[in-house]
Amino acid sequence: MTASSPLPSYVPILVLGAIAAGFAILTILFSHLIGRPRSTPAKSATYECGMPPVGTAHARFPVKFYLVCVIFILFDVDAAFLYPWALVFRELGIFGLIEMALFVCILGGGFAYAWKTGALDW
Amino acid sequence: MSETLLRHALALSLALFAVGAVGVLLRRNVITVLMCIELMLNAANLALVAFSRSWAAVDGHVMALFVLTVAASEAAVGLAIVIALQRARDTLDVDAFDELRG
Amino acid sequence: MTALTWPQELAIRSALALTVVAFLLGLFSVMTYIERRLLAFMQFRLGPNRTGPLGLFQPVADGIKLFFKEEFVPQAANRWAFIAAPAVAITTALMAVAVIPYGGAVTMPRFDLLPEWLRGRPIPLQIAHLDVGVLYLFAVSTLGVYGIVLAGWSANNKWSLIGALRSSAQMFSYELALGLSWVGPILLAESLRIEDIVACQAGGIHRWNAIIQLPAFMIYLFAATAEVGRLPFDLPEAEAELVAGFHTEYASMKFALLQMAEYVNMITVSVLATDFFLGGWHAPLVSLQSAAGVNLGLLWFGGKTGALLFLFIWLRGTLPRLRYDQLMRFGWKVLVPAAVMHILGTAAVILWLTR
Amino acid sequence: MAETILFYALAITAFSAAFAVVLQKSALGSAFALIVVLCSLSAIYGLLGSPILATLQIVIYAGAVMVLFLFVIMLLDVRREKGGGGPRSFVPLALLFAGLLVLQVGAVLVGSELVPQSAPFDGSAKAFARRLFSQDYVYVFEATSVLIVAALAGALALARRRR
Repeated sequence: MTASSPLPSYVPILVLGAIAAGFAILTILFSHLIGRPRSTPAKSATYECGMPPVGTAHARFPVKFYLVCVIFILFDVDAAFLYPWALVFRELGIFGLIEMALFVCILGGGFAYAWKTGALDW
Repeated sequence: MSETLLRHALALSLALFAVGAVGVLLRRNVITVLMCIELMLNAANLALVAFSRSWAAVDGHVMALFVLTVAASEAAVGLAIVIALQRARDTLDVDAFDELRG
Repeated sequence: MTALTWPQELAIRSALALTVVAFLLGLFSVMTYIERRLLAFMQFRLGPNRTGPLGLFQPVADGIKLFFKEEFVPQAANRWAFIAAPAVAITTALMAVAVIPYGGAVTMPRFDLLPEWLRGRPIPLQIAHLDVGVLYLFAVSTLGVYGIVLAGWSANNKWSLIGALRSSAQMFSYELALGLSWVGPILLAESLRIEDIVACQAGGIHRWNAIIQLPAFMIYLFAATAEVGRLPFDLPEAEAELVAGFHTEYASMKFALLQMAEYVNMITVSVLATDFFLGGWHAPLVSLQSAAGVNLGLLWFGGKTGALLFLFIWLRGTLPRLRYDQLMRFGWKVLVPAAVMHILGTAAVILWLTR
Repeated sequence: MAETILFYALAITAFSAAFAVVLQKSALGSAFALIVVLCSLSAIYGLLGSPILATLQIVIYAGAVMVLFLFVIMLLDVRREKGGGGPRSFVPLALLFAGLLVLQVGAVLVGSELVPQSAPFDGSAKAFARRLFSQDYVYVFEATSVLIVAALAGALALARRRR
């Protein structure tokens, strides 16, 4: 039904994006205008259960988060291939199934390595 | 998409590539250098997509997807190296990493 | 019926987009009330019942209060990032609804007030008919991480940062399972358009993906619950441990926007579950699709979505929170492998059946 | 017409954001500028008739790779680094090199043969998938998985703390 549509299919998305962003900006602006800023040093200090804050929050954090993000990226790429494959796998038939199964098995090897080295344990 | 627009898309790709290259040459922070490399890869992708459109063949898009994959792998390994080096040297300056021995 | 010109088409789409956004925000405020009431009943309390009849005006009161609250940026925060984070969160949350169909088409009534070209025209309740709808959803949901990371990092508060890190790691772990659970329905419909996936499930409950793709549906439910950070997967907030996680330092409307983004995400995943697995606007029995000549599609759609939203609240009222290591282990070692296996298995079965 | 305006708006955004990537003092600022570049490029892909690449660009780049960058920037607390631009003496050399590069690649691009837009172009997801999984790309496709696994193993081995 979009083939006959006179409008490119991405235009409504731009419209929605404009509406969403406009809503967010207007809300923040509006509340900024009517809110009453009465700041004190104690209030604008970092919240740390009422104690005076110690050090900066931008200290280093565990490399674990990096590892899980790496594994995510690589499987994200996997998903990026699975989606187009799902569209045409019937035309490809058994050839396509084997092709994808091989792909997934190789990735599975990497996954098993990550599992074994404990990158998935917290 | 007129031919002029395609030419201008190629020009944009060229400009992005040049900016990325200047960044790689000038910046000292390893992470920024990696980001500039990503910029160059993106410029190449834009050229691939524009040519694909001009030749009315999807092959350019397919190659662009493979470039995306390579970029993801590159970022994963590159940043892992950055982390490892940062541990060893406690700096992110590229010039500190001119030895092969870790 | 004559074809539309592009300004007319644009007008329809914009009106639709505005309606959907307004509806979502309205539903958000109603949901805050319903959730508090239902939770209270599950815990033998009354919940908010003072503002207006049955406490129905509670959301309005909350909204007014939040608007007049003090605008506040902590001194140590990165000012612009701190302000931008809620805007990013709500924008990405609202962008996701663009490609979702909401229950068939609505035929415009033949009022004289309406312009000629609008009278009696069926309007599909979907903002954008994108060729790559499902992939677009996946893309937008991955962008949701930015709002959280930005909010947590910019506040320069340890609670916020730990909350944001946990939250983002949880989000992309489960996003993967979420995205992979959609591949099953795509395999059946052979299309990335969500309207095609719904159309594929027409003709009764035995064709719903919740039945023939039961494992994918289960994976989707787990992953969606974790993705929107609801109990038992609400580790990002974990009031008792993390002082509300990445929005510790937020107040006033900025806090409201973050909260709104969470609720909009919850509504979105419920709507998506309806479209992907519960047959969208199709009735479980073909004979129940229309009554007295009126198509009940919207009613079925709303009923299924409402049931799923109730499920989320029910879970919150019933289950205890998981530990973070349990959460990550479940996501990576159970859901992701199961989803991949399920995809290959489904494909093999389909090929074998259509051989 | 609207398409043309949109294209130039996106192109200008992408280009100025690319400049910001290079010129920003803080790595975090560079990262956000790069995200803007990626998103506008994604929109340009959409204009060039490839919705699937536009979305995949967001999924892989903006959704995953840039999150990794942000994580590492936060992980290493890069804000402490003072390293801005290189030594001044480098700047002319780098600009000269970039100028040469522009000239050379520009010559190739300007001289390139653009087929007139008469041929019908099918950039739909299905056409893309058919080409991607055709016999021509089987080996590349499988090699991709090997590449991914190699990257995964390498990244895990490098980033784990040695004991």
